[in-house]
Order: sequence, then structure tokens, then C-alpha cells
Amino acid sequence: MSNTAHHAAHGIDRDSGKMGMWLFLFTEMFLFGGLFLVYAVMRSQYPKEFHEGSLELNVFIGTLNSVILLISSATMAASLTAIQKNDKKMALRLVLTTLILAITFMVFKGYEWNHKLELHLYPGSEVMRNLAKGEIMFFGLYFMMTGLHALHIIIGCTLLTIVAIKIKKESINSQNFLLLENSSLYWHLVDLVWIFLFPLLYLIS
Amino acid sequence: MFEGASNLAAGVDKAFDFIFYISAFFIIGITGFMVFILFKFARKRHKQPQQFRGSVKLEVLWTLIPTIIALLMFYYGWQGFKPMREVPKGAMEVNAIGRMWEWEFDYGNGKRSKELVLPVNRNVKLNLISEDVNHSLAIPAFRVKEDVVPGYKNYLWFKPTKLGDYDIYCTEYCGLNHSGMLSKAKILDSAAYNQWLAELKVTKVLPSSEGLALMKKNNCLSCHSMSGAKVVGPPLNGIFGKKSLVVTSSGEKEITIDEAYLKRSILSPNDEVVKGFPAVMQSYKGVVSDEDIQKMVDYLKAQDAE
Amino acid sequence: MDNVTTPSQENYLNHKTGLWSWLTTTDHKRIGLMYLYAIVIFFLSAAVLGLMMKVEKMVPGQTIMTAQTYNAMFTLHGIIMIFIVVVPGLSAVFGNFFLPILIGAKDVKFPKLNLLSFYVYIAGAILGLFSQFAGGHSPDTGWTFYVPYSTTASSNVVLALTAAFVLGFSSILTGLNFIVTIHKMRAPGMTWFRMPLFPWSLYATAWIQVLATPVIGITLLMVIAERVLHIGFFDPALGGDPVLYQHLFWIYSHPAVYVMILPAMGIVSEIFPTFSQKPIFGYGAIVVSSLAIALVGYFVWGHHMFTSGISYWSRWFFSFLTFIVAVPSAIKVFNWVSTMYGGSVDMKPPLLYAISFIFLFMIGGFTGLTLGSLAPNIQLHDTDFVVAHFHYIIFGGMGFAFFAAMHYWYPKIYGVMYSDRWAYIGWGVLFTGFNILYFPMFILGIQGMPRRYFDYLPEFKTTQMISSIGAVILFTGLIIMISNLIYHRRRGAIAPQNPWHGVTLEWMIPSPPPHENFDEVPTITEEPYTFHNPVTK
Amino acid sequence: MKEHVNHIPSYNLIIKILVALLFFTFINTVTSTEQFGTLAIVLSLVYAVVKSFLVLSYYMHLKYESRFMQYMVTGVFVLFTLVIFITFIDYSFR
Ligand code: HEA
Ligand code: HEA
Ligand code: HEC
Ligand code: CUA
Ligand SMILES: [Cu+2]
Repeated sequence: MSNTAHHAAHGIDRDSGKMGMWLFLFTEMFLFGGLFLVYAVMRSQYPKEFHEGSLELNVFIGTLNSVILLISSATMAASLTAIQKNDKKMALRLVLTTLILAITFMVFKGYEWNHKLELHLYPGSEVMRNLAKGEIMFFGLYFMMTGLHALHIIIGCTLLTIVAIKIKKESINSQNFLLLENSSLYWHLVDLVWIFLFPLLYLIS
Repeated sequence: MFEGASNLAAGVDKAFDFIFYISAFFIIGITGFMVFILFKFARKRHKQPQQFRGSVKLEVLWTLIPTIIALLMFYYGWQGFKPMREVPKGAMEVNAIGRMWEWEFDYGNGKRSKELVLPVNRNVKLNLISEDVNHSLAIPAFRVKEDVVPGYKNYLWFKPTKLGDYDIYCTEYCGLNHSGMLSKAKILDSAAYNQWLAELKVTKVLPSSEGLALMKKNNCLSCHSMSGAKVVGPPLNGIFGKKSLVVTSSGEKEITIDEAYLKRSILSPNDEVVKGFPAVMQSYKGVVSDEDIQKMVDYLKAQDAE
Repeated sequence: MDNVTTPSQENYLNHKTGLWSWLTTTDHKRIGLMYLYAIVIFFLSAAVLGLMMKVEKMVPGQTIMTAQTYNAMFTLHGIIMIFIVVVPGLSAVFGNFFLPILIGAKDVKFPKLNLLSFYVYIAGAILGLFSQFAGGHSPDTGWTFYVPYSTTASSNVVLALTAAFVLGFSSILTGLNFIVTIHKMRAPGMTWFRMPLFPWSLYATAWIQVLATPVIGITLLMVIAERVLHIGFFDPALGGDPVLYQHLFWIYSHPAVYVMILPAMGIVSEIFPTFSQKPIFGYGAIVVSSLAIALVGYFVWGHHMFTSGISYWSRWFFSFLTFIVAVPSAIKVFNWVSTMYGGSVDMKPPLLYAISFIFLFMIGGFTGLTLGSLAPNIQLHDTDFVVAHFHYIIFGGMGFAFFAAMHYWYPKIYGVMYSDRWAYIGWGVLFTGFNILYFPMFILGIQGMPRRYFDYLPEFKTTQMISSIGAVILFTGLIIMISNLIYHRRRGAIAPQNPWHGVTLEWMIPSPPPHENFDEVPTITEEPYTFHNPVTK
Repeated sequence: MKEHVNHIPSYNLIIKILVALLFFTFINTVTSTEQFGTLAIVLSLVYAVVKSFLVLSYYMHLKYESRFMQYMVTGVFVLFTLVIFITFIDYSFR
């Protein structure tokens, strides 16, 4: 979708561009939806083990990351307001803040994963194999879901970088900001997914 | 359908026939009508096409009628199916075990058979157990079929009503020799059945099924069968102690299969290739730990020669 | 109106020339044609695999291939046919070519995305083929990739899964593009209910593509994760659930069968009015039934799993909805037949194919009902009856609609005519062969012959033999039909602008269409399929 | 297609929403650390739904979007819920 802005030059109006983006977001929702379905089924099969598994996760980091992502969503939304108000500097600053927050999120995530690796808690490991079946499943889902989510953050970061450059070069401006708008839609979706992931993985006691 | 041989056949056939006759009616009717139109309204004969666009009355009619017919079809199918999930009390139970690519029927107390032998007119429940991948136990003459899924407690039941031999198929794709995963259901009268059961040898349960699990895990079974079937490689059941003709770099020789040979076959399979087989097996050196290889070899050794 | 386009006139084919101009084109018509050639090539190669399977099964026992090869063959046949040929099939070829024209637009909304999705498609297709030949075994899981076999088998399953994943992505992009196009690009005056039926069916299809395809994406990713990272979503030893895989797989793959058939229904809905010179009967009902099929079709996936140990009520529910979803198809059939009634019916090759479509689709549909019924399904599940059902409905339905569209729009696409005579002969052989090939498979299935069987018991010998002979006849028919089209591409008589006297927008522009379709964007003032002066020469 | 006025959410509004979002996150951690039993999961889901509603309507501007888009997004969520529900017809009656 990264070339929507390019189309803008050829007369891709904002409405169509946004509509295309929303349709794309629907597919993302169902992509994660598949995982949520597996989660729901597995949780109904192993309620106790899921509880046990979630105790292993670091709620503090989870919460911190939630806060970070929510703030980044707000800055992203604000940058869209800024560009529409023709405040280029502010828009750029807000996009960069979002980017930094995203990277912070990844750093914490990396720390969390690394910790799991140190405990030899990763799919296929000896430690993992000796857990109860439901717990293996819990961690499997944990890695798959957060992993896919992290992948989306990384894609988002790339997108944000491009947006930042384009704002700087003024090819995104108060008249033509479809790419910024679509990137922010994408970014909010990533946030939306986390809004569900966080309680389901970290907070189920 | 062809003649059924169990209590469930009537329900299935009734639903099938119902749908079949209605379908035949519609297919022949609509096709006939189309042919009639093609004749009657052919451009040669009919130069003034009428320009009407539809009729609400007709739309409603041909929404409602098919709905009703479809629901009737559903109803018959459901009625035929309902008894299949209601196992009567006191049905005799047999464990049906599916593995790549054979069936085994466990009558309890170590009595196992490769064929399903049953007394006529008694309710039987088959507990379906898979030792590896999905299979499906189908006996068309009895109109039964259920998947055999690892980790699942699936079952089926029926009451055979006719003496005779019936084919058993595996109908869920399970790999190379799926089409060879056949067996027979033999329905005897109760005296004959009791005698058969009494004479059935008690097979000792194999000691280390861990070895078997390892062999599955390492995909040995995609080339070797444990049932005597020739797949890519030679079957591995009961080979211990047997003589085998192998081809080495210095020519053919006959060896007796012992523990050392079994290990060599896994670690460097292409040094001694069993005659008549291609040298396609890869070495498992470094792929499988020595410990695990030992377990597999132990398992192979303990296999009962049949 | 019948002014003949002279070949010297500029059109999309000679607008620019050279291979490069094709490979980088964003013209929807050229992209459609590139899809056409790719799909036909894949279709023919997969069809040859089908023929070889039939030859192998002519007599019991091993004849021309080993069991290993046979298994790899039906897997590749299934993967190509489903993911590479019929799922993109009609919408990518005729959808791309005719959707913008039919709604009076110059192109699709995102032309570059359109080209991208073509290349994604090609990449996926190549990956799929590559999985067969890259070292190790070719995948032999069947196109359904059922676990745990697909997670333990030693073959190149990951590559095949990735291929299906990539192809799904292409399908999503096409769907997305079409939805936006239909929403935003309709010509002035073309309200929703003045839109012809082919675009309507593409619209319903596109929604399924967007909303169902991601599910298969994530499912295949999970299988890949299971194989590569040892996460045991579906492995019972690790607490996973093999039947859950089947749920996820069919959540996509059942709606996918409607992705195949809906555009086919759209195409025949275009053909019947034209060759009867009479408006379509029950336009509104056909539109609504397309949308109903798309919606309800989402909820019947479990009818593929009736024997896999799902709960009693689950079977009940899925069987019930399966019967409900058949009703909109019934409505369409009645409306098509009524469209011809009272018309002035001209039995040209496209109409012949469209009528055969109805006939074969009915057989496929009713046997689908037999399968959807709980008790008969127990007997027929995973037998040759299922194989016959879906070949009737996919090949007989979607395939014949493809051929119908090919004969209907051929003059428009290339600006030349094929030989009617050879088209009739090809049809005759094809249709005969088709029925001889697949009808016996119903009988085999009823007798219990399981599918995906390399070998069979002697009692099935005669029926198998008849069926195999059918395959050879079908093969001949296809060759005749295709040769006719290929031969006349260069040598055919120049086609008029409107050879069939159709009234939809594609017939208002020259054949072949100019580069940007319309010199000036048309304004639509009336319902579609309005024949002011029917031509019945 | 009618020209609709382009709404620009103010910074003020964005911050208000952020506060609400953080607030729900905070309560969520509280209600699940205490012993809330099965209620905890229900509450978590309720909070998540409220939060996503806020994000969708304000940050993703659905509130200012056409009726059609609003229906579509709702439809997608309903569709997904139905799919889960139907899958559970299998799992809860095994
Ligand atoms: C284009 C593809 C396509 C289409 C449109 C359909 C349409 C239908 N399919 Fe089919 N199906 C497949 C492709 C398709 N199918 C494939 C590929 C498989 C196998 C997958 C695999 O395992 O590999 C399959 C398997 C399959 C099964 C599982 C079989 C099994 O494995 O056990 C079932 C069971 O319910 C089924 C049912 C139906 C039904 C009820 C319809 C209905 O939509 C049909 C509706 C049509 C009609 C009913 C005919 C027209 C109506 C009339 C003439 C009017 C009169 C009508 C009434 C009175 C009701 N199909
Ligand atoms: C679009 C879908 C489609 C089409 C058109 C076909 C077409 C054919 N299929 Fe199909 N088939 C499937 C989709 C399709 N199939 C699917 C999805 C499966 C399930 C796979 C699975 O189980 O996983 C399947 C499975 C399947 C089986 C079952 C395997 C088994 O369960 O054991 C068989 C067996 O006979 C078969 C045979 C055929 C035959 C003979 C044709 C014939 O109709 C083909 C006719 C064409 C020709 C005979 C050749 C034409 C060639 C030329 C005109 C020229 C060629 C020239 C060059 C290439 C240069 N197919
Ligand atoms: C690619 C297919 C393939 C796989 C996988 C495979 N084998 Fe083999 N195996 C063969 C073939 C072919 C032969 C016969 C030729 C030879 O001896 O090398 C053989 C021979 C053998 C023999 C000698 C049998 C005899 O009768 O002398 C043993 C023992 C054996 N394999 C064990 C194993 C074990 C244990 C594994 C898994 C860890 C395994 N194989 C995996 C193909 C395979
Ligand atoms: Cu066992 Cu197929
Ligand atoms: Cu289906």
C-alpha cells in the first residue's frame, strides 16, 4: 500500500485511497483473527494451564508497553491533525515521536523475549517440552501472536520512516497527506491488536 | 444404493434415495424445459423476443419451494444420521487402531487381530485410536465412517445384520500407502465368533513404544512399514535375526541381521544396501542422538516375527 | 452501429508494442490477458497431471507410476487447479478485462496495485511449481494439507504452503482493488442497480476474497511455524488439536468455492440476455442471491468435516446451513432458464457452453446436496463421489463458464472471429468426454471407492476403465476447442464491434477496445439489458 | 457523492481519548490482579472492546467517515464473532 501516495499524483482521491486501506485492514483483522480463534479454543480446553502460563509473563513490562503503544497512537493521530492544520514542523515531530516510541516498544519486547530465551522457554526447547500440554500451547501462542505483532511494528516503523522523509521533503503536505493518513490507520490497527493481546496474554488470572 | 448389511443402512439409503429422486426430477425437468425452449423459441421460429423483466410471484414461488424441499432433504439426512451417534447400552467394545498403513483390532486382554471379526446381530462400538496421523475407518456395506484422529476419542457403532466378508478402507489420506490400508470385516454367527475369539493368539504388547514414537518422529515410517508392506525401503517388522542379502562395494553378501547391523543401517545405510532396494536412505549420523538410535534398535529387536 | 474496426486503428494491443510494454503495463486489459495466458498454461499442465492419474488408474495395480508419484501428482494437480487456476481464474482474467469496461471506467482504481498482484501471483505460482522439484520429496499431502501428516511428512511442504500463502495475498489485492473500483469508478448515471450482473458477482466475490483469504494465510503460517519452529498448534503431542486445523482451513476454503463459482454465474448472466435478445429475468433476485451466497457461504465450512469427530450439534448446524445456501443457487438457475423463455434464442457457441453450464452445475449442485445431508455424507465422504461432485461443479461449472466467456468475448478481446463449426465440434467431444469421465465416479463413490487411492480393488475395474476412457475423449475435445481459438487469433475474419448484438457497454466500443476504453465517458440512463430494437436476423 | 466537511479532531480531543485509554488500561490491570475469578476475563474483554471502540471512532476517524464504512467495520467484527461462535458449537458440545 506504500505507493498510494504515488497514485495520488495520478488522481487517486483521498476517499478511494482510504477505502482501499480499510479493506486491507480488514484482512489484517482476520489474519490476527485466526490466531484469536485458536487462542479462544485452546483457552477453553486448558483454562488452568493458560492461567499458569500467564503468570510467567512480566505484567509490568506488558503494561508499560501498552502505555507506550497507546501514547504512540495518540501522537500519530495528532500528527494527522497537525498536517491538516498545515503545521509541518509539528507533524514531523509527532511522527518522529511515534517512531521513537515504537522502537522503545520493540526494545522492551526484545528484553522480554530475551529473558524467555535465557530461561530456555522457547518452542522446541527441552524446558518447554517438559511443561504441561496447555502451557506449551500458551507459550506457543504467546510467541506466535507477539511475534506477528512485532513484525507489524517493524513494518510500521519502515512506513513511519518513509512518511517522515516525505513530510520533510514536503511531498506530504496539508493538501496531499493520504500516505500519512493511511500509515496512521495502519498504526492504529497495530495498537488495536495489542489492546486485545495484552489482557488475553498477560492479565488472565 | 447397493445392499446394506447393518442396522444403519436403511436410514442412510432412505435419505440418499429421497435426494436422488428429487434431484433426478429437477435435473431432467429443467433440462427438458431448456431443450423445449431452445426448440420453441429458436431464432428461426421466434423473431419477436418478449421484453418482460421478471415476476415477483414466480420469484417467491421458486424461493419457497426449493427451501421446503431442501429442508425436507436436511430432515431425512438428519434422521438417518441420528442413531449413528446414540450407542445403545451394553454394546460390545473393540478398539480399532489405525497406524500407517494398517488396521489392528484390539479385543482386550492382549487379543489383537488384523481383521475385524464380529458376531452377527450384536451391537458393537469401535473406539477409534490413531497412533500417528489421521486415518478414517470406513465400511461401506455398514454405512459407517469416522475419522481416526490422534489425541481424539472418536467412535462409531453399528449392528451387523448379515453374515459375510466386507471391505474396510482407510478413507482419510495418510501418506504413501494409504490405498493399501485395507482390511476385512468378517461377520460370523455367535458360535463361530466365540470359537474364533478363544483361538485368537495373545500378542505380547511391545515393550518400548518409545522406540516406535522415535521412528515416527524421524519419519522412518514414511519409507518403512511395520506391517510387512514394501514401501520405499524394506519392511522392518520382525527382521531381527533374519538373514538378508545386501550389496556392498565389494559385491553381494548374505548377513544375519543383528544389533550392530541395525545400527550400521541407520548410521551409514549406503554401505550395505539391501538387494532390490535403491540406496536412497540418508545417514542419520548426527541427526538422531545415539541414545535415540539405541531405543529404536531395541524396539526393532523386540518386534515379534510373524 | 456495426462499423468494422480496421486493424490499423489504434487499440490496446497495438497502442504500444514490445515485450517490455506488456510486462510493465498498468492497462487492466493487458493485465487480464497476461493472467489469461498464465492461467491457461497452468491449467493445461495440471490437466495433463489429471489425465496421467486416470491413465494410471485404467487398470488395477501399478502401471505408469509409483504410489509416491501418484500422491505427489494429485497434490500438485489440486494445488494448481485450486490456488493457481480457479480461485483467481475468472475474476483475474475476465474481471480485469471487463469490469472497468462494464461499469464505464477507464481502468481499475489502483492500476499499479493490479500489476503488483499479477506479479505476486506469478511468484506464488512459480514457488508452487518449485516445491515439486526442489530437492527432497515433492509434497504429497493433498491440496488440503491436513495435519498431522503435513507437519510430519518429510516432503517440501513448507514451500508449497508458502506458495499458497503468496497466492492468497495476490487474491486479496485483486479483491480489494475491485471493491474500490466498483464503489468509486462507476460511470455517471450507473447506479448500483443499473450495474450489469457480472460486476455484481465480482463484487460479492471480492468481499469473500478480502474477508476469507487472510484466514488461510494465518493457518498456513501456523503450519509453517509448527514445522520450522516446533510450535505445536495442531500436534496432539504438544497439546494441539488436529481438527482445529480443519476448521481454520475450511473457514477459508469453503468460501473459496464460491469465489470460483460466483463470477461464473455472473458470466452466464451476461450471456443469456444477449443470445435471447431479452432482458435478464429477475435482475434483483440474481443480485440478492449473489450477496446471500457470499454471506451464508461463510458459515457452512463444517460440511467438509462431518466425519472428523465434531460435535453432534455442530454437524446439525452445518448441514442445515448447507441446505439453506443451496436456495440462492436454485433461484439463479430458475431465472436463467426464464430469461430464455419467450426470447429469440440464437444457439451460438457461447450460449451452448452456458447451457451446458446449467446442466453440469445442476448435477454438481444436487450431488453437493447429497453430500451436505448428514447420513449420506457418512457413506460418501472422501470417496470418488466427492471427486465427481467437485469436478462437475468446478470443471463443469466454472470451467464451462470460462469457455463460454472465452467464446463470448473472444471477438471483443482480439477483434477476430473463430470458426463456429469447430467450436461446435470441440464442444461436442468435450461434453461427451466430460460425462463419460466423471459420471462413473459417482457410481464408484457410492460403492465405496475412496479418493486419493493409488490402487483399487478388482470389483471397480470396469467402471474405472470407462472413466479413464472418458478422460482421453475429454482431452481430444479440449485440444480441438483450444486449437480453434489459437488458430483464428491470426487468421480469423475481422470481428464487428458488436457481433452478438449485446447491449452492455463493452459492445459500444470498438473491437479490440482502444487503450483507454472510452473516448468519452458514457452516461447511463436506463436499466441494464434493455433491448430497444432486438436484432433477430 | 456529497462533499462532506472534513473534520479535524483537535489536539485536545486526542489527549482526552488518550487519558481514557490509559485509564481503562490501568483499571484492567487492577481488576485482574485481584481475585475476580471468571469475571476478570469478561471485564478484560469489555475494557478491550471499549478501548477499541474509542480508537476506531476517534483515532481512526470512523466517526467522521461515511455510513458505509461504519457498517462495514461493524460488519467485520460481527462476522468474526459469528465465526468464533460457530466454532464453539463444535467445542462446547463435544
Ligand atoms: C466451485 C466450487 C464448488 C461449489 C459451487 C460447490 C457447491 C456446493 N457444494 Fe461442494 N465442494 C467443492 C466445490 C464446490 N462445491 C470442492 C472442491 C469440494 C471438495 C474439497 C475437498 O475435500 O478436496 C466440495 C465438497 C463438498 C462437500 C464435502 C464432501 C465431503 O468431503 O464429505 C459438501 C458437503 O456438504 C459439498 C456441498 C456443496 C453444496 C450443498 C453446494 C451448493 O452450493 C450447490 C447448490 C446448487 C444446486 C442445489 C443446484 C442448482 C439448483 C436447482 C437446479 C434448483 C433446485 C434446488 C433445490 C430443490 C434445492 N461440497
Ligand atoms: C479446476 C479444477 C480441476 C480441473 C479442471 C480438474 C481436471 C481433471 N482432474 Fe482433477 N482435481 C481437482 C481439481 C480439478 N481437476 C482437485 C482440487 C482435486 C483434489 C486434489 C486432492 O485430492 O488434494 C482433484 C483430484 C483429481 C482426481 C482424484 C485423485 C484421487 O483422489 O485419487 C482425479 C482422478 O482421476 C482427477 C482427474 C482429473 C482429470 C482427468 C481432469 C481432466 O478434466 C483434465 C482434462 C484435460 C486434459 C486431459 C488435458 C488437456 C491438455 C491439452 C489440451 C493440451 C496439453 C498440451 C500442453 C500442456 C503442451 N482430479
Ligand atoms: C528416504 C527413505 C528412507 C528413510 C526416511 C529411512 N529409510 Fe531406512 N532404508 C531405506 C531404504 C531404501 C533401505 C534399503 C536400502 C539400504 O539398505 O540402504 C533402508 C534400509 C534400512 C534398514 C535395513 C533393513 C534391512 O532389512 O536390512 C534399516 C534397519 C533402516 N533402513 C532403518 C531406518 C530407520 C531407523 C530410519 C529412521 C531413523 C530409516 N530407516 C529412515 C529408506 C529409508
Ligand atoms: Cu490410513 Cu489412509
Ligand atoms: Cu464446502
